[in-house]
Amino acid sequence: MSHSTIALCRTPPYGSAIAREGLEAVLTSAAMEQEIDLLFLGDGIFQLLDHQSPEEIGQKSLRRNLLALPMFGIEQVLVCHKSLRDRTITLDQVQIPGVEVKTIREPGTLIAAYHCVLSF
Amino acid sequence: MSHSTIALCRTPPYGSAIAREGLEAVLTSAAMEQEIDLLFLGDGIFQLLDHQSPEEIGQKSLRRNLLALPMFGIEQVLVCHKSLRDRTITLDQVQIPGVEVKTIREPGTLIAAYHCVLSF
Amino acid sequence: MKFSLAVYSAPYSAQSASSALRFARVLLAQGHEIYRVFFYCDGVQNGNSLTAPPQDETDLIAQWQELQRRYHLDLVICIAAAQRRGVLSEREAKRLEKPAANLADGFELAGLGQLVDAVAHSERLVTFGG
Amino acid sequence: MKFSLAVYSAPYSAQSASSALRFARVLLAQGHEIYRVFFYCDGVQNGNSLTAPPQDETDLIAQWQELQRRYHLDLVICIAAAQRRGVLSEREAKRLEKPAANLADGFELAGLGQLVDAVAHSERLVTFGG
Amino acid sequence: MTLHIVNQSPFSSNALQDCLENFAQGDVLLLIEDGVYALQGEFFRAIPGARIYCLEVDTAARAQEATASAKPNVEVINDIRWVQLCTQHNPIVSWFR
Amino acid sequence: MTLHIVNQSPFSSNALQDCLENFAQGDVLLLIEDGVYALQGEFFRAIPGARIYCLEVDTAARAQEATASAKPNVEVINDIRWVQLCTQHNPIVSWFR
Repeated sequence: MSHSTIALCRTPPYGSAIAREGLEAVLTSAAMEQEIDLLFLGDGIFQLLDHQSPEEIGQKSLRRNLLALPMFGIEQVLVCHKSLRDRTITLDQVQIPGVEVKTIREPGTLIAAYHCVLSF
Repeated sequence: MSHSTIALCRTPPYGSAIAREGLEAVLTSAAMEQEIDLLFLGDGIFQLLDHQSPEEIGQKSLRRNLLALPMFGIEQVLVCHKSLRDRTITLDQVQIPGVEVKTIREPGTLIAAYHCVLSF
Repeated sequence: MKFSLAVYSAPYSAQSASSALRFARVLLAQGHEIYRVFFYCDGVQNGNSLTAPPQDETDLIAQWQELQRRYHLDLVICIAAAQRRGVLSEREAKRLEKPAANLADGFELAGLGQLVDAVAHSERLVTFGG
Repeated sequence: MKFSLAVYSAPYSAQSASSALRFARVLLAQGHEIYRVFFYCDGVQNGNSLTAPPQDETDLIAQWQELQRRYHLDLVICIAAAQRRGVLSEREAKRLEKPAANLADGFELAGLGQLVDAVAHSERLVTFGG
Repeated sequence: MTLHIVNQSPFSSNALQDCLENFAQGDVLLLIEDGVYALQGEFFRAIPGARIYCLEVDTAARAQEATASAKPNVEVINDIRWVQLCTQHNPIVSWFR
Repeated sequence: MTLHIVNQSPFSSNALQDCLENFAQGDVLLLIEDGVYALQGEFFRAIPGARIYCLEVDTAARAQEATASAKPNVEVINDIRWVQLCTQHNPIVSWFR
């Protein structure tokens, strides 16, 4: 794991640009065939919800970017168990077709095993 | 009180520019002889602490702006009692020479009596 | 009713810049008056003419300009906040010996007094920040 | 040791932009290497040449430029983030038919791939945001 | 009576909590932008009986429509009602950090 | 062992709390910028025994020197030690929102 990278997606979609710009960085990384794992935690969980309709606020759906993950070779995302629970969101609300959603109960131990952490 | 104004100072100094830019707006208002009251609440409380030394982070002391308040005719500031208590800060830590610091226990009722509220 | 808006957020970076524009549109459509829109803090970037979003994204600067032309809006950018953030008129660029200017048409630079004046002359002030 | 920095905050608006500069200075003074500084999100404003802080305030852009000249730093601004926020090179201004350019000397525009490359080639990545 | 407008997620920011600590009898709360994520939790116990609104476009953007309709004390409003709330109430306080 | 860097006030933002929920045995915490306001409260009970540092210049800027020296588990460090912490630990995680 000497050059393994994980991106922490902590911000909700739409209120600020950082969630979108974070995903763009992740997709670029995947497109360049660098292995990158994704951990959704905190309000980043909200990026995963289905039925987002941001057209009326003049934005494009961020979930569309997530639906593109398998095309970029990302077939698994990690989701923080406690973050889901704190927001009363169930695992079936955060599914992405073609992607395995794996819940993490000890995110600290997971993060410590990576060489590089990107934060968005 | 039909055109009375209050400024809510809620942000700590230095981490972002908003605390400074808020005080500049308040001083401009006072310089134009518009009555404006100041309520420090939340992390805005930290603006009032004595012995701030931001030279090494390349900023000017925000407390200096507060020391100028009497010169602009502002001789009283309001401070939220609960915000002080939550941060274990005592009233004697937030004194400004020439300015009466008045604690407020029901900020909501106070705010509702103003015509205009600025937020910084 | 006579409104003024205070906008503290940069376009694109925060949604509140676009919420302000939407609110302004609905206000005007409902027959209300906008005395002034005052751009302060990072909000001064709403008047940066070099902003170039991709074609399939909203161009907030162009939309403010359109609204300004249609309703003769008073769109004021705080001059001190703008200098610190690199938004300059031709005149300011010359005075500060900077190589270019980037203040968008329809916006004007002025002092904080214009915010104080807006507060004094409006029945409502709505702030957009974050 | 070989470091890269990722800077997400605009100068003046957030302290983290100035913390990044201070950290870079100490790194270099301690004999470490900076592979790249990548400016992303609002951090692209660190390369806005029209920034004109008052004379008694720190000019972060000038200080990055000075550090760049002295250590030949690779200061890269994300081109997509910069377009959305109005930071353009001469070439981009021409291509996008904008009236002026404001990319400061010493900085260059490039794609997000430069962040990915920095991650791959550095022993440490430190992010400055907020 | 004050109209309080909150645009930050209560899971990330203290803006909503600060707002509720400054809520007076008769005040009204409007959730916009990321503020609508407050619908995912139990944040309104401090202001029983208060009128709470959330903006339709922001609620839809964030897939919070079902959560909103499940809260009996929350009303989803369009932009025209937003303007009306601003004319009907004063002062207007924005909690954006 | 991870170096966690927090630059937001815990009274305004959930950054510190999120950080502490992602803290592993042996991890280290560095408070910078508005993060040093954590010294004004009791935020570190979740990580007993962990090494906690705060940056000298940011502590001085915010008049938090006395508070820092009153906390036995917190060490005030200069910028050179900051760089050293970054060389001694990996990965480095910034909590800035």
